[in-house]
Amino acid sequence: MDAKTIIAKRVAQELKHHNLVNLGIGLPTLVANYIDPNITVYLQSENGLIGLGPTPHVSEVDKHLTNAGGQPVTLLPHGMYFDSVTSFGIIRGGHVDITVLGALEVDQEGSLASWIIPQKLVPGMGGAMDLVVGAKKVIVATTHTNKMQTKIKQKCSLPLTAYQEVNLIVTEMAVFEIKNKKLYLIERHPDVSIETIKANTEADFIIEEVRLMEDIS
Amino acid sequence: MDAKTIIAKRVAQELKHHNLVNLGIGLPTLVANYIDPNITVYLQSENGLIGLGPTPHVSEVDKHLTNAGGQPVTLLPHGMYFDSVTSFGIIRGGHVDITVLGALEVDQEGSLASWIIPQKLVPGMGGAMDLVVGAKKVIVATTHTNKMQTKIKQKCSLPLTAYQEVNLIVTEMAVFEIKNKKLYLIERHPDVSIETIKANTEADFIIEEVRLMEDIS
Amino acid sequence: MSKTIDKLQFIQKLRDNLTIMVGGFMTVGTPELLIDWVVESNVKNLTIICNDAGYPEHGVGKLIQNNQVKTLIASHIGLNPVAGVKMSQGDLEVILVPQGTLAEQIRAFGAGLGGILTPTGVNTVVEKEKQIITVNNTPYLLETSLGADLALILAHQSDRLGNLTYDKTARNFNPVMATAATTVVAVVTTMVDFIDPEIIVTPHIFIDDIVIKAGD
Amino acid sequence: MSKTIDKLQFIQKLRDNLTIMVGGFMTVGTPELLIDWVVESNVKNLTIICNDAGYPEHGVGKLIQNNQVKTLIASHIGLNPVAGVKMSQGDLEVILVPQGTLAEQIRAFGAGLGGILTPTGVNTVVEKEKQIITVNNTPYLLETSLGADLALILAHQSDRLGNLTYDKTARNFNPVMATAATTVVAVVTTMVDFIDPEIIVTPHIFIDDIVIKAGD
Repeated sequence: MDAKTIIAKRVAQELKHHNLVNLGIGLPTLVANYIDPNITVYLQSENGLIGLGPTPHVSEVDKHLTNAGGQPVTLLPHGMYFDSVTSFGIIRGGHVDITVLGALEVDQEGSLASWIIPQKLVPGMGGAMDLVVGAKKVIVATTHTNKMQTKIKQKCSLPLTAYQEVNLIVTEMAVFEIKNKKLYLIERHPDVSIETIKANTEADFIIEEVRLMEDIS
Repeated sequence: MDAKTIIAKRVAQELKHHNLVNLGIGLPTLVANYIDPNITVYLQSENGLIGLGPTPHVSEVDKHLTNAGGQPVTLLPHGMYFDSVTSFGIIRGGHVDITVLGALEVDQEGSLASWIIPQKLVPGMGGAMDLVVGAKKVIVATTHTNKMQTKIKQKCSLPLTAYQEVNLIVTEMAVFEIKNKKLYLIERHPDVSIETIKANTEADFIIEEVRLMEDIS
Repeated sequence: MSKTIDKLQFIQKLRDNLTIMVGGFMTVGTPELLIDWVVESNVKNLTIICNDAGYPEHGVGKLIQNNQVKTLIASHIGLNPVAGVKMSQGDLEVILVPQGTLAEQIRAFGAGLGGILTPTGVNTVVEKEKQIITVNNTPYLLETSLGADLALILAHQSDRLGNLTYDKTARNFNPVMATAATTVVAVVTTMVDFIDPEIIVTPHIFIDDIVIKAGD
Repeated sequence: MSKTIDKLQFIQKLRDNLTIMVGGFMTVGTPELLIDWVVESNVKNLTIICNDAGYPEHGVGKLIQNNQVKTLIASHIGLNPVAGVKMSQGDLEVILVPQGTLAEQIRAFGAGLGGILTPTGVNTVVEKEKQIITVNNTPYLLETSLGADLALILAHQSDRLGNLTYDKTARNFNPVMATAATTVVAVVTTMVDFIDPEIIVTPHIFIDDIVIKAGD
């Protein structure tokens, strides 16, 4: 299985019955494919809906119905539309249970950098800063490394999306939890040793009880 | 004609075609009866509607459709309902052209007292403070005196509703305009002399050109 | 899943010292049934946030009459002489707030804002003990956010998840209060299968419990 | 009375140096017709406030491509490489604002607030040159209100007075921008006689001019 699928499957296990969840663009979007069919999760899209449904058949695409990535989507029964003010009121007001985002860097204190590489890539923060500050639980879903460089840092070097707001980091190698500004390794991929994780991680992390990532294959 | 009718008729002349207008509880409500039938004025009620219509027949009273005084009303075609946040966004945001309010006292600098007499009457400010600060034009509609005491003061002695926000004062005797914190007598009732107005007014006012109040009988 | 609760389940949510927001404007849009149940529970020392004090026998006035309210945060109390008397006797603390400020403070809480800058109340007694912040040479009052333990609201239609619409001017403070309390209980007059996704005023994620009562 | 205007009447409202808000989210809900007319007018030195920079050939990207934009205030520009290039060449000033903050700043202007206190952006570059205000031991950024000379929005249905509804996620920034500009021009896809007073999203008092274009 590829790294992204492992990550998406593991993140999906964090979603509980009746949670309101915002999945970021890219990898986090894949999480929707692995939600336990026995639970109901409400997906919010910050451009203005709750009740995100599956991608429509090409014949049923509505140009006025997209997700926050601009891709055509559908609305599930009991879903609804609202404007950007309401959408970010929901987000900032702590009404989103879980937000899942990608990362350029994430650090051992739970700070996240995800929106700018100065002089190189300046896409902007979009809604990410509000989501990370506002959601009850912030999950970073990211490959452990990028071009052989770790993304799990002692301290982010890029401009921050938010300071000390991340609760959980899920990669294809490991799951880390941040508690009281400290990073704990809580799970590892069955095929990946703690030594390998250490070798691929710049951040200092605490090892107490390390379980195996389950049901990810 | 009684004082209230004179005042209501004169205030009605200030309303222009397509104005959005908020009429306060009591005397200001009477203004609606004298709006020029050749113009369209939109009446807002701060409890949540634009398009206030006439009082319903008793058989058509809807307990969920009232004005800000709690009295049964109707909604005109093209009217709409909204919540209190939207209602005061409209008010505070400068989208109301004219607000008409009563007064306990109003002074020569345009400050208004209308919501409390300490140790005696403490009804509260309701929406009046927002209306007086937010509306483009603030008209105070009040009898000139109360129990032989003038209401038009040099300086309000009661706690203020707002400081220096009133633009026009209409009484049964006179019309005053406030410009650059100075009070101008601009109209008098045909049966009331300037001397009588002076005798019934504590405020200092400037007399340049004084017209007669028209079409009030 | 059903969010529908009965009287017993509602009363179990009540306890002394709660801060409770109650929707309605001069009792139009006030969930009278829930207030009756709060009266019946006889919990004490409540802080009530409501547009007004209602009437002695209607709305939050019933809680004041029954000596359950320690503090009332409202924009006016003029229709409830009992509230005025209790206030002057020192039996009821009344905090008067401009109506638009009250709406914004509740909204701020629901939307995760620390507060808002309003021109309303500058140079009046409302500014007392508040921070004045000048932006572009205009002075504003910093009004901080206002939340509650419990919000009691009245809606019109609901679907089974708790998506809500409101009826005419009974809307008033109900939608914003639904965003600003730990637990939100809505009285609805009609339960329907589906509501048009374009006209839902309060998304179901804000609603914890529903009580159905036709005609309220 | 009719608020309906044509292309010539619209272009007469344009001039150099205007600040213009444009609705839409990645061009969903953007009034493309009005942007085409702004391109045709070739007015210069515009300040554009929009959720994003659109695409090079869509949305406000067309104005950037045509060198009409001096300053862009937006939450992201990632889908428009032309904007990125112009920014790095110094031909376009880009002010990046968190999306929720942008929405609140516009709302604050429309609602007569001087600003709002948001936790978003604290301890990031967003806080640069902004006042930090601490309420109940939590630091917030003071974000001031943001208005415009002109707002260009896309709606769905309108009645003849300009009461508006919106279509699905094409709603986004359109309703709030309708509250925050001196002149508001709405493209609507359908003109109807009446809209249910419970489902009107934007009251007519906010709308100055209407352009009807089916299918936009």
